[in-house]
Order: sequence, then C-alpha cells, then structure tokens
Amino acid sequence: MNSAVKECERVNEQISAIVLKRPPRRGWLFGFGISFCFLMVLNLAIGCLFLKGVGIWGINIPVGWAFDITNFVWWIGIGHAGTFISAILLLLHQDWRTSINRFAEAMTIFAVACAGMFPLIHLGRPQVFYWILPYPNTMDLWPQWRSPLVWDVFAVFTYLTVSIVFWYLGLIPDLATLRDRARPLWLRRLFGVFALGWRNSIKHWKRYETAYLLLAGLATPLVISVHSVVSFDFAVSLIPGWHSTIFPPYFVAGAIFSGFAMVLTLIIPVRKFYRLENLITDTHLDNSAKVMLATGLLVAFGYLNEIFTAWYSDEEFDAYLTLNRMLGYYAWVYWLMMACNVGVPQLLWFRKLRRDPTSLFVISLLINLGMWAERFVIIVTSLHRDFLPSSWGIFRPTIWDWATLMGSLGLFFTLIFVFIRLLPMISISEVRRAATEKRP
Amino acid sequence: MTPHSLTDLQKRIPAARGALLWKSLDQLANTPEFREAIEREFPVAADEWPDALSRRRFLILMGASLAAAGLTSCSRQPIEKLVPYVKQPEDLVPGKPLHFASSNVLGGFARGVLVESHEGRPTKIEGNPGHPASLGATDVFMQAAILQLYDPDRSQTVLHRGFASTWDAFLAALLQEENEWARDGGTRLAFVTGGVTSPSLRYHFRRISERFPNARWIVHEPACNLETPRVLPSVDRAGVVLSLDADFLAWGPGMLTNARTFARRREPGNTMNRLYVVESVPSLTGAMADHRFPMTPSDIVRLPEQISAEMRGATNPAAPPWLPPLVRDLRKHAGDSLILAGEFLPDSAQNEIRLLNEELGNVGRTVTYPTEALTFPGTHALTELASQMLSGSINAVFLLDCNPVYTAPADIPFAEALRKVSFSVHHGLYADETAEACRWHLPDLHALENWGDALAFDGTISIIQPLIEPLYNGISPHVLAAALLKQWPANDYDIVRSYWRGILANDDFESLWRQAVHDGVMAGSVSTPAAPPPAAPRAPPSPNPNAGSGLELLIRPDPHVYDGRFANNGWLQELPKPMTKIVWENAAHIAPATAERLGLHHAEEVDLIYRGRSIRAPLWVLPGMAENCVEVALGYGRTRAGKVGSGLGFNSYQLRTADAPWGGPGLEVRATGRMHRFATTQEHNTMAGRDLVRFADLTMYRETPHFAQQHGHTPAPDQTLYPPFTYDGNAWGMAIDLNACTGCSVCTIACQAENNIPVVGRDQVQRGREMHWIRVDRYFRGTVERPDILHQPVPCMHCENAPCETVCPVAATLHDHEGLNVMVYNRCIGTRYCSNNCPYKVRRFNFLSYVDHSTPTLKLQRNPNVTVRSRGVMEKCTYCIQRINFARMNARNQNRSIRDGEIIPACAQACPAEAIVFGNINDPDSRVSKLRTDPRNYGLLAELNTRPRTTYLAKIFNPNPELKNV
Amino acid sequence: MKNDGQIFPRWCNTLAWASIAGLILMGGTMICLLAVVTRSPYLTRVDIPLEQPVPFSHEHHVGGMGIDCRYCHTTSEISPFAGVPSVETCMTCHSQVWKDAPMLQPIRDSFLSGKPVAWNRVHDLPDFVYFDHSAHVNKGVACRECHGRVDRMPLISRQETLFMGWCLACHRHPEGALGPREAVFTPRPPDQSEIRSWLQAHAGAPARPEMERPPSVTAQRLTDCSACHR
Amino acid sequence: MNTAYGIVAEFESPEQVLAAAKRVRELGYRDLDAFTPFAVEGLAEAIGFEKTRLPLVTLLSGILGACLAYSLMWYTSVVGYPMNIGGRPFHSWPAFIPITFELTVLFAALGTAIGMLILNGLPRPHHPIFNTPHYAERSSSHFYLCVKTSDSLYNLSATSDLLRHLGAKDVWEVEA
Repeated sequence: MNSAVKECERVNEQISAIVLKRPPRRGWLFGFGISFCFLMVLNLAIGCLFLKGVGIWGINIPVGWAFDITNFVWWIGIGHAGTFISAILLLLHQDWRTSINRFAEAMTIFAVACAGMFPLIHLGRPQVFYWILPYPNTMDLWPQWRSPLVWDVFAVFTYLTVSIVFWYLGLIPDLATLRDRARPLWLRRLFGVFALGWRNSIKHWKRYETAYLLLAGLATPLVISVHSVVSFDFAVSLIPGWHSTIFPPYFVAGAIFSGFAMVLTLIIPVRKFYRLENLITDTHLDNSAKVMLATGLLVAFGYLNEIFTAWYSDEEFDAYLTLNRMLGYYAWVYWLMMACNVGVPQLLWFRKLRRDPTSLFVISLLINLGMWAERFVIIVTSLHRDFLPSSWGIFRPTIWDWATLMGSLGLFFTLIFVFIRLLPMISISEVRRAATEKRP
Repeated sequence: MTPHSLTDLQKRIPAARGALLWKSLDQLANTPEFREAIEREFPVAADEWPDALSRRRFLILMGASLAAAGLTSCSRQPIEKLVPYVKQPEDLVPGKPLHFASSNVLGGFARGVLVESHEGRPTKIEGNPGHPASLGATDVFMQAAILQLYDPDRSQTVLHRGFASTWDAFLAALLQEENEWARDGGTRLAFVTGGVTSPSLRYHFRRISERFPNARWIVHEPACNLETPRVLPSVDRAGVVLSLDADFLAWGPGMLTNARTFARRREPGNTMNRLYVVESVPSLTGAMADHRFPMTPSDIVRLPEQISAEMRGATNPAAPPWLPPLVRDLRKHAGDSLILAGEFLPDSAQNEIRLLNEELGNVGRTVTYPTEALTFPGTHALTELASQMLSGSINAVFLLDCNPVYTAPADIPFAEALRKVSFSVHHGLYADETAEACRWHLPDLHALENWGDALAFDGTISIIQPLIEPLYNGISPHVLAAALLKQWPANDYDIVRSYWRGILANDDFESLWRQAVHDGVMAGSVSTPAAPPPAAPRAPPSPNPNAGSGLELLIRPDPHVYDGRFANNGWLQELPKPMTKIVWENAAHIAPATAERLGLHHAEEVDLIYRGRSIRAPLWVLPGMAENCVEVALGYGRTRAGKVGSGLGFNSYQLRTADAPWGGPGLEVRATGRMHRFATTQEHNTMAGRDLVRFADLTMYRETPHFAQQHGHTPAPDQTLYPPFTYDGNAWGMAIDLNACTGCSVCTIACQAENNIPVVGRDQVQRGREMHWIRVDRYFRGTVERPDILHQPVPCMHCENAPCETVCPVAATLHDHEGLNVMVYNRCIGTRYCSNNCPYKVRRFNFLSYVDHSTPTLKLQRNPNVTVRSRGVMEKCTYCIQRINFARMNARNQNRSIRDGEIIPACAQACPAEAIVFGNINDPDSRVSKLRTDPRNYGLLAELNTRPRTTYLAKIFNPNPELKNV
Repeated sequence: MKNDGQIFPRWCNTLAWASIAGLILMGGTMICLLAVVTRSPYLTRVDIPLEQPVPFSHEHHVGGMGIDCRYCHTTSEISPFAGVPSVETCMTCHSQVWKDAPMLQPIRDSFLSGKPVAWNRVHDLPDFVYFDHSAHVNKGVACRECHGRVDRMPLISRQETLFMGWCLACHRHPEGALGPREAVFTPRPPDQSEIRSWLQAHAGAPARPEMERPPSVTAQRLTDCSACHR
Repeated sequence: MNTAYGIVAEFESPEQVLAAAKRVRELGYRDLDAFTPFAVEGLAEAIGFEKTRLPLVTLLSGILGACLAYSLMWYTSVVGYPMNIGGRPFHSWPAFIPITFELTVLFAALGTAIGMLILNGLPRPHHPIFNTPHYAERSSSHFYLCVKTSDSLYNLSATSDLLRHLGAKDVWEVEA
C-alpha cells in the first residue's frame, strides 16, 4: 500500500485515538478532579467577593490594585504564546510549529478567559460592569474613551474573539476527520455539526488556506497590540514606575516569554503522558526554549533600561522608586523576579538543558513564577510608595487574594483537561501534510 | 465557631439581680464570642471575613457567584412614602435648613455654636461668630457633639440597681432620704460634679447647700487642673510669646480665640510675632513655634526662676544656652510680650510667671486675669470623700456629669467606696462605670436637648437652647436640682428663664431674653477684669524635685477623647492624633534617644511601673519629645463606654495618684519584647527630601519672597499637546495658609460631619482604608531631638488637568464648567484606577459596606443634601458642592451672581486660624485670588502639570537671629 | 456499509442555514426586548396611577375648582421641595364641605389623632438626584412641563419617564421649556392673548426678566453632573 | 436527466492525483473537483481554480470596522455628550487610536472567517461526495479526483477508463 496513505493513516490514528478512545484514562480523571476542586475554590472566592465586596482582599489606598490586576496581566501575557506560534511562526514558515500550535492556541483562549475574568470581578460594583460598553441607554451616557481600561476591554475582547476564530478554523478539517472516524452515529453527527460538512474539496482548501494566512497576518499586529494596550494601563498614568515609554515593547516580550514558559509547562507532561514524543520532538522543546531565551533577554533589557532611566533622568520620584524596589518592603519579590526572569533563562544557553524535558520543565515553572512576580512588582511596589510620603502604605494579601489566584489556575487547568479529552490537541491535517511531504 | 448574635448573648446573661447582671456582662465582655458578636453587630468594627461556613452559607456563596450580576439594572423602583406634617410648623420651609444659636460646654466652659437643623433634625454644628469663645470656629469636640447626640449607646432610662426604673420611683426614694438629710443639714450627704459655670445651675446648687449646709461639694474635672489661676491672654497684642508647656493654641476653653488672634499676628511682615515654646511633649503650639525647646517637666518648673534671675542680670551657669538671648528678646518687647504658663505647672511656677509678666509690664496689655466668678467652688478632695464613704460617715452621694469610678486616681478605691454608700445617684449621658457602681442612674440630656446656660472662658454668659425633643427619657440637671429643692414637676425652660428674669429684673426682659436666645450670648455680659488679685510673694528657689535619676511620667488628657468622656464617639476615635496620627487607641510616648538608651523599640509593648502600680502599654517613639520622660494619655481602657469605646487602648488612670495627678519622677519601664500593631493613618514621618511643605525664615522671605515658587519646575499652561480648557463664569479654588494652620485637624472632623463620611473602625484603618476627605499630613524635619514639625491639610486639589479623570472608564469623575473635579457616585463602577493615578491620594473607596444602615438614630444625623455612598464606590472632597449649589440657587432665584465669601466649605468654616480660604479665582477681588497672587502661593506637586485649584501659602518662621548658632 | 459517509439527510443543509439565521435573529430580539422593557411603563410607571389612601383628584381641585398649585404645594417657589399639604390644609375646606364623606375618613382621623397620612410618592427621583423646584419655577419652567396636565388627572400619575436622558433633553435646550413667569402655575398652556397681555404688563422692562441669567450661569452648566448630582 | 453527481476516482498519492488532474484538464474537462486530506500544492490550479476574492472581503470589513469605531468615539464625545475630562479637548484623537485599531482587526478577522465559509458554501452537512463508497474511512488519507456530470465531455465509460488509466485505484459513479 502506498506510503502517503500510510503516513496519513498513522497520524489520523495516533491523534484521534486520544479523543475517541474511552473510557478516559485514570491519570486524566485524577488531574481533572484536582483542577475542578480549585475551580470550586474560585467559585467560593467570587461568591464571598460578591457578598462582601472587594474589601475582602488586602487592597487599600494607596494600593488600589494588587493581586487582581497582577493576575489579569499575568494571564493575558500567558495568552500570547498561542497566537504568536500559530500566526507569527506561520508567516515565518516555521514548520515545526504544526505539532504544538493547536495546543498553544487552546491555551491562549483559556488563559485570556481567565484574564478577562479579573477586570470584571475587581470592580467595586461588578453588577454594572456593562457601563463600560457603548450602548444607547436611558442616561445618554457613553464610555470615557480616553481611559486605557476601555481600550483594554476592546483589546481583550478582540483578542479573545480572533483567537477563537483562528482556533476553530484550524479545527474544522480535524473535526471532519473525527466525524469520519468516530464509531457511534450520534458522536459522528455531533462532530459533523461542528465540522460544518467539510469535505476536503481542494477549492475549499484553497480558500481555507488564504483565510488562514490572512488571519495570521491580522493576528500578528493584534498580538503585539494587545499587550501594548495592557501596558498602557500603566504607561499613560503618572505614577513613578508606571509612567514609562518602554512598557509596550517590554510587556510584549514578557508576554511571549511567559507564554512559551506556560506552553512548555503544559506540553512536557502531556507529551510524556500520551507518548507523543514522535510528534512533539525534543527539537520542538529546543526551539521553544530558544524563543524563551531571546524574549527573556529582551525582558532583562527592559529591567536594566528602567534602572538606567531612573538614574539618567534624575527624576527624584523615579530614582526613589527604583531604590525602593531593590531595598524596600517588597525587595524580596523584586529579587525573586530578577532571579527567575534574568538569571534562570541564562541556563537555556546550554543545548543539553534545552533538550532535557525535566530541567526545561523546572525552568519554565520558575519563569512563570518570575513573570507573576514581575507584574506584582510593577503594580504594587509602584503604588505603595508614590508621591506623598504621608499616604504611603503597605499591601498585605488576605486568604481571599490567594484563593482567587489559585482558583483561576483551577479554571485554566479544568479547561485544558476538558480540551485534551474532547478535541485533537495536535492539528491532524497539518501534521498529516507534513508527514506526507517528508515521507521517503 | 458558631456565630452569636447579641441577643443570644443577652439570653446567656443570668436574669438575676442587678449587681450580678453587671458582673456577668463584664465577664462576657472579655469572651471571644462577645467581641466577635460585637464586631458583626456594629459596622464600626466591620470585618470582611465571612461568618463560619455553615452548609447553608456555603451554598449561598456558591450561588452568589453564579447569579447573573446585570439583572439589577432593570429592577423596578420600589414605591416611596410621602409623609407630610399634620400641622406644619410656622417658620419651617421643607427642604431648607434652619440655624439656631446655642452653646457647647466642655469642662464647664461654653463655646457658642450655630446648629443646622433639617426638618427638626440637628445635623451639623458650626461656630457662632458672635461668641467670643468661638468667633465662628469650632474645635473637634464641638463638631463631634452632634454624633454624641444620636449615639445609640446613650443611657436611655432611669436605672435602679441596674434595672430599668422610672423618674417617679426615684423621686419617691429621694423623698424618704431628703427628710433624713434635712434633719442633720446633710452631714452625710455629698455632691460630686463636673466643672459647672452655669449661673442658673450654680444658683440652684447654692440654694441646695442652703438647704443642706453641711453637705460636701466636690468638683471633679480629671482633665483640667482646677487650681491653676485662670489667665486671659490677648495673643494678638503680643509681639513675643513664650509658652512654658502651655498648649494655648490647641487646648483649653480659650483655644479658638487664641488660635484666631495668633494667626492674625502671624502675617509675615514687620508685625509678625515670635513664638518660643518650652515643652516636654510636642504639642500643636510647639509645632507653630519659631523656637521649640524640649525639656522635662521638672526642668521647666525651674525655668521661671532662671528667667527672672536672667532678667535681674544674675548669671546662672545652670541655665540653658538659649535662655539669655530669649530673655533679651522678652525685655526688648517688654509690654508687648507674653509669658504663658502651662495648666499643669505647679503653683510656684504659675506665680513666678505671673510676676514675670508684671515685671515686663504685660499685665493689662497682653494678659489679664478674670474675676473670681470663673473659679470653681469646692476642692477636688476626692481622697477624703472616699475614706468618708468607706467609713460610712457619708452615706448619700450625688455624682453629676462625672465618672469618678473610672477617672478617680488609682490610689482612691472609689468604686469600692461607692458600693458602700446606701444612696448613690449618678446623673450622666451614659450608663458608665460609675453608673454601674451606683444604686441609681439618671440619664442626662444632651446639650442639644435641653435649656441651660454657661459662661465662656472670659465670662460671657452663653445660652443653651434645645434643637430637638429629648431622644430618650433624659433628665435635665436643672430638673434634678429642682427635685432636690422639692420643686416638681419642673421643666428646664421655666427654670432657666425664670432665673434670668430674676437676674435681669428688667421690664424689657422679654426682648432681652429673645435677643439672648437668638444670639446665643447675653449682650454685654463679659465680666470686665477687676483689679488683678495680687500675686503671692516670690518663693525661695526650690531645689530640683527631679534630682533623682529614673524616668519621669507625664499624664495628660487625650487630644480627642479628652478624659475618656468621648470614648464612645466614632468620629473622635477615628480622628488621627495630631502628632502620631494614631487612631482608636493611645500609646506611651518616648524620645528616640531615651528609647535607644533603654534598648526599647517603637511599637514594643512595655510595662510602665510607677509608684508600685503597673500597666502595659505600646511604646511610640516620638521625635521632639523631651528626654528621660514618658507621656501617656488618659481616656482609654474603658470598660463601659459603649459599643464603640469599650476595651480600646490602656487605662492611664491606673498610674495616677491623688498627689501626683500629672505624673512625676520615678517611672520604671520594663520591656516585654511583645510587639504591637498600631492603627495609624500616616506610616511615614519625613518628606523624604521632597518639596511638599515649603517654608523659609522671615529674613530669607524678605530677600526672595517667591522662594516657594522656585522649587521644582512647573510647566507653563501652553506646554501641552492639547489646547487648554477655558473657564468663563465662576472658577472655584481654595488656598490654604500653612503659616496659619495649627494642624488641629478640626477640618477633618467638620468635613466628616458635613459629608456623611462613615467611620470604618480600627481594623479597616490598619488596612489603610480610612475615609477622611481632608487629612492633615504631619512631617518631621531636621534632627529627631529637635525637629521642625510641619502640618499640611490635604483635600482634593481639583486639578485642572486631573489625572484621575482621564483614566475613569465610565466618566464617573470629570470636570464641570466651574472647574470642580466632580465625583459622580451613582456612575462609579469602582475600578479604583482614579485613586491609583491620583498623585495626592485624596480619593477614598468604600471597600466594604461602611455606612450604618441599621441604626435609626444615626440616620437622623445625616446631611440630606449629600448622597450616602454605597459599597464599591469611590468618593472624595467635593469642595462641599452642596453648599455651592445652595448658594447658586439663592443667587439665581434673586437674579444675581454669587458673592465672595457666600460659599464656605465645612473645613474652612470650622478652621480656628482661618487658614482655609475658598472662592472664585476668576474674580480678581475675591480673597482666594488675592491669596493666589501672594508670593508665598505654590501648588503641591505642580511640577506634574496637574494645575491644582487648591494651592498652599508657604510657611514662614520668625526665628530670633541671636539664636541661630545655639 | 456503502454510503456511510452520508450521515446527514439532504434537508439538513437547509436546517443548518435556518438555524444560523435563527440564532442571529434570537440574539437580536433578546437585546431589543431588554431595551423595550427598561423603557416600558411597567418600569417607568408612566400613566399608571398609584393607589392612594385618599383618592385625591387633581382634576376636580385644579381643573374643576381652579385652586392654584401653590395653595397646597406652598414651598415650590422658595425651596427645592415643592411641599406636600399638611392635613390641616385639607381640613381648611373639608371641615366645612364633605365633612363626613367616608372617603375623607383617613384625613379626619389623621387630623384628630395627629398621625400623618402616608401618601404614595408618584414623582420619585433616586436619592442621588437633587432636583430643585424653586430653581425651575423661578426660571419660568411651568409645572405642566414635567407633571403634565394635572387638571385632567383624576388620580395623579407620572407623565414622563424621569430618565436622566429626559432631564438632559431639556437641560440641553432649556429655551423650549421656559415660559413667562405668570404661566408657570397655569395647568394648561397659555394662549396668545394672555401672553400678549403679560408682555404689555412688562412694557418697557425686558419681556422676561426671570429668564436673564447672571454671567456665572452658562447654558452648558446645566449639563454638568454637578448640576443634579452631589 | 442524469441523477449522478459525477465520477469519483480514488488515488493513493498527491503526485498521482495532481498528474491526473493536469491530464484530464488538458483533455478539455472543465467541471472538475478534487478531494484531498490536505491542500495539495498546485492541485487547485490544475483543476482550474485560480484565485479567490477573499482578501478583498478582508480589506472591506477592516475599513468598515475602522470607520465605525472612530465615528462612534467621535460622535459620543464631541456631539453626544461632550465632557471636560481632565482638561482634555472633546476630540482627543490620539486617545481614539487604540480602539480604532482593535475594531479594524476584529471586523477584518470576522469578515475573513465568515467570508471563507460563505464562499465555500459551508455549512453543508449533506453533499453527494459523501455517497462515495468508503469515503468516511478514506477521505482523510486518500486522494480523489471528481469529474462532474455537468461537464460537457462527461461520459461514464470513457471518463472512467481515462481515470483508471491515469492510475486511479478505484472509480465510481456517485449519485447526487
């Protein structure tokens, strides 16, 4: 039998098996159970929040934002890897992306979903969140377009929508494959509904690929813009430590940095668990690690640049802030950030480590931690000592701050587990093609 | 832990006899459930922890998060009731407030007030401009009085042995006793009263003592030294003022007048006065001083002698180096100088200082001495009384307007003695510690509920008129006095009025009386000083009483809870103490050097051991304290103050002895190593080298008047990408003169009263969530031994380029056409972004539901013209927009524009020093625009190009050139 | 298993498109429905008279007997609050006429007992809105501009939504609502002859003195948040 | 009246189907279609499907988004309810740029996706091609060339032979 067909068959079988095989494996059930418990913690935390008010957190005047917006920025950042991989790497003809882009996209969507939750629940009066949206109302009032928060709403919404579209488009041919391979009729029909009757017509493929390319072209500036807009939340303010022109680029770099870290954190165990080493090879890990190294260096440059400007501008407030970050009450968070985001990535210079899943896993975890610390440093240390010493204050997280953070992780992993079980986590059609092309 | 409601707890109290009931309450007060219940019951101590998670509660929580939030938007408005009068009062216009003159009495002395009343509810107290002790200003106690009126914890019924009883039952009991007293002229009868200057009441007291000639009269005012001869300074006439531990700008019955007149002489220029302050504990007066010398009390006592020696040209090496130049300055200004003696100095020193004033020829010019009418009758021989009560030679006691069980010196077993007395009556606003120990307790009336009169510090007769029917079944002291004269039924109005009818004995009494009630003062009633009573001859130099080593203890009244009588007043409890910015508790203050020498740390809990008694107190290391002494404030550690005030801080009375009421040498401090977490509104004490409070010497100011504007770089209005916004019509602005501001922080509490600002409680302040719209920042500058102490009131700056506005996503904060930075609560969704981006951090956020919706009386207090803010909403200073709108409506209805000075924000109106001026900066003739053209005028953080509408006038010191090097 | 590829019958093609169209349509209707409900009389209470303890008829007292608004709403010219008549006011007449009409029993009870009558508030603004009657009345905004033709209402009911948008519409273009001072309290709009006579009364003096604004009051100020919210 | 959809030939490698397509087209067949597990390079062109109008759709929807966004912001803050926000002018255009950009991308993206589906006539759950024997298990691994009955040169036997000759493993006539 011809090898092209064999290649395709092999790929189809291996990937779709993960979805179609039942009952689910014990390991999956276990992981899903744990994340679901954390999801319930989130539910509890939000319930208490709505009953009592944001005062259950440790926030105060001057520190009006703390864990809430830190989590928001952190999650949004993580949400950047997906689109980066599927869009930018596509335009750059990085074929190795094919076997991880689906997973990364899914991760993006879930991360952005987690992120999007925080601007809503951090409101003092969440029941009127929709006042941020422009709709004709009986008050004749509109949003205040100069506010970066409004920009955020549009940026995040756009990003979420485009990511979902991109992801779903990619799924259509695979859904068709699943439709054809699934056993019970109801399941085939279910997949069939979402496959929209895709029938592998070459004309469809043609338009499909054009659309995919166009979306990639649109998503590329988008992915840059989203975190720039998020950084505007801080950059357009006048608080020392926020009021900084370098924020957009260095936020974007940081975002991709943390995004890839999270991709690795997830993909390394998954590929082990489902024995996907042949599809997600060490080269994939290696390349991702290289991207992390590069973006990590950009982030490091951002840090140095901040310190430099503080010294060079001779702004007493900025100078004080910088010193306060290094030596003040939250110094240990600052140095944790430095260690994880500047120190640890340097290990990635070594090829051995880049190709060793275990060490790479540990590194990626540390980087995730470091990036959370970065956002905390930017938000809290800048706020807790700004212009008037009389109103300087300290932020102390309460149990509810932690519960909300942990809960958002619960939400994220629950979604990831559901995704792994229900949809092909690797793009069947793309891998199919790649496999056929490099067949003997 | 299962949640307890107060009712549960009350059920658990054995319904046994009274004495036992109190006991069990006390025990309960210390159980955790009780505190927990209290905290849940009263938002004052609101905590955000969810209650124990019972299954049901858990489900609620889970459900709440799943509930769709948006639904609230299209809920149907509930139908509101509209309840008109049955018979509408004559002069009342619904929706328009009325103002009535009355008086507020503290320690017996009256300060005139104007009370604002909405449909019969007094809501706000302002100063009475026509009253010499107020001049239109108020102090914190006057402002807080309104909250006290509505305090739900006020005693509401007559109590007999702790059980509810009636006035008639008391009269019946009294009748029996009286006959017995009448037999022996009241040999076994005693009266203990607070300071009383009320002519009518004193008249009745005289008649009572005529009826019971052998009865003892004792005046008990724990917070003031009744032995000090009273002095009437005319501060505005003095070019040089030397204060020996006298906090004359911020303490005492004449304080408002002093602050006002002092500020008038503070204008930088040739007439600017110079203030020397020698004191042990940094006071607000000390903060105003051009030269401030910290000194232990025992050294201050010896200072007058040294001064007089210096004046006589005698050289004494013991004198501090700064003394000779100081004395030279005094002599240069002989006749327009003034030496003021602290209330707590011993007689010898008082007398010495009086002689000095005479020698300088100040008497009659800068200082006069009031007639005897003002000094109190009786001595405060509480010790003697207690022993008599114990021995049984006294078996009937009346305790009027005082709380000796709590306030008596620790070496007097007053409670024990009181329990021995067969007929003891307590008459007061609260069923307090003393009420508990008495057989009878009679609820007093609040000053806003009854008729009365009192004398001001200068003897002006002030009328007290009620604003509202008694909320509870209070009994006027006049009625009680009448009862002791067998006159009942009686009512306070008739008693007071008939007394004055007798005094004035004028056929035109009616009009005189009406005038007096209308003005709040009896016209021309100021007691002109008679020939000053001769001073005692100079005593021989006394040896330094503090020859021995060891620390010195200072016991002083608390700046905000006074002697403890205001402990249950949330506004005063949450008002930051002027020097430390502590709230809701007191601390033991100590000098940095001393603390270091003793190896003690800030916020460490220590045992203060004095004369064999010991209390545990947290230590506060206070720059500018005199070395080798520790100061503690009275008024805390109360057990029965009420829900708000009980169990806060430590009780300094336990260190107080009858012979040393203000402390003395021989204190021992023992470290415990335990640390305490203070609730304070300002955690950082220096300006970190930033030009926030700008100041200069008079000489430097003469050379470069614009020094304040040379700091930093303020961008020109056209240095911006956008065209500037123009304001035609009114443009509101405020100027704050740091040179006049004493930092008394009455502006803060006045604002709280005017703008329905909630009290959030100790825990929330610790989390940094205080709600005050205008705060008074306090900075130390220079050495920790002798720092400059700078005060700076900070309201919203109403920046023209407001950073807060551009970041609000829903335009809940924006500018109106008169340049106000308005905060629209009902549009706010609570992102807190505006506060983050506010360089001045003047915005306040309702992190939890801070407003008390449950207590009906507190609702009565609220200002109907200010929105009550809900949870999750940002708020801030509005320049009292309700007052602006009120003035605008009047002006428009009369087809004219608003006059300068027609709008006075609450802070400005209360300020004794007239440091805050508000007005239209587009009108070149308005006071505020004149001040803004003053060379001292500068904008706080103006280099950020926020273009603040609130600006400051730099502070000017007038130091003695001779003292530069010292 | 020959045609195992064909798992959907042909009509599913139509169904697919129909369902998509249906979803879009449904979403649209939901949104419109929400908008309609928020503006519906059910929520705004426009034209829905409230149950009152005494069925007081403005039609009878104003339209029929021609009693001036100020007779009962005494403070409308001098206070933010127009004033609700005290029971005493009712009794000035009803101690003489209808003095034992059963429907007036609550009034008499209240008068004797001293317990006030609790009316149901018809024009009820939220507590964070500060409306000032005196300002509007003195500037020539007639009662009917907001309260409608009370002389035709047996039981009073809202005539306007009292939405913020509705307030703004007038605050943006006040001239439409401003009329001669004399016409403020007339339940029906004045006719030309009346206006002419009023103008003659003002002969010499500017036609509408009450409508001249001092310089401090610009038209835009009326749309400031601070004009109504504090 | 022919009830068939067309002739479907099954190949086993992209090269074969590509070659076959080229040849068939040379022979003048026009009404062709191909079904492959992935987009085989050049196959579309081979069956005469040159270019799609999708990019135009993207451009137009992008422009639409931009205009909507900016005009909304301009109207609401200059005409609708002008407000003095921190002393900034009503029309502070720099602040309007981010949202304009975001909505441009959003509209363009949605336009592209929806446009692609509509041009492809999707969703279409029922289609004659699914009647091809074994289509379900083979469609995602085998390569099909289809000559539709509507083609002028369509002839069951002749065309089938041609396709078999071109290397088709199986050839069926699939009914519509």
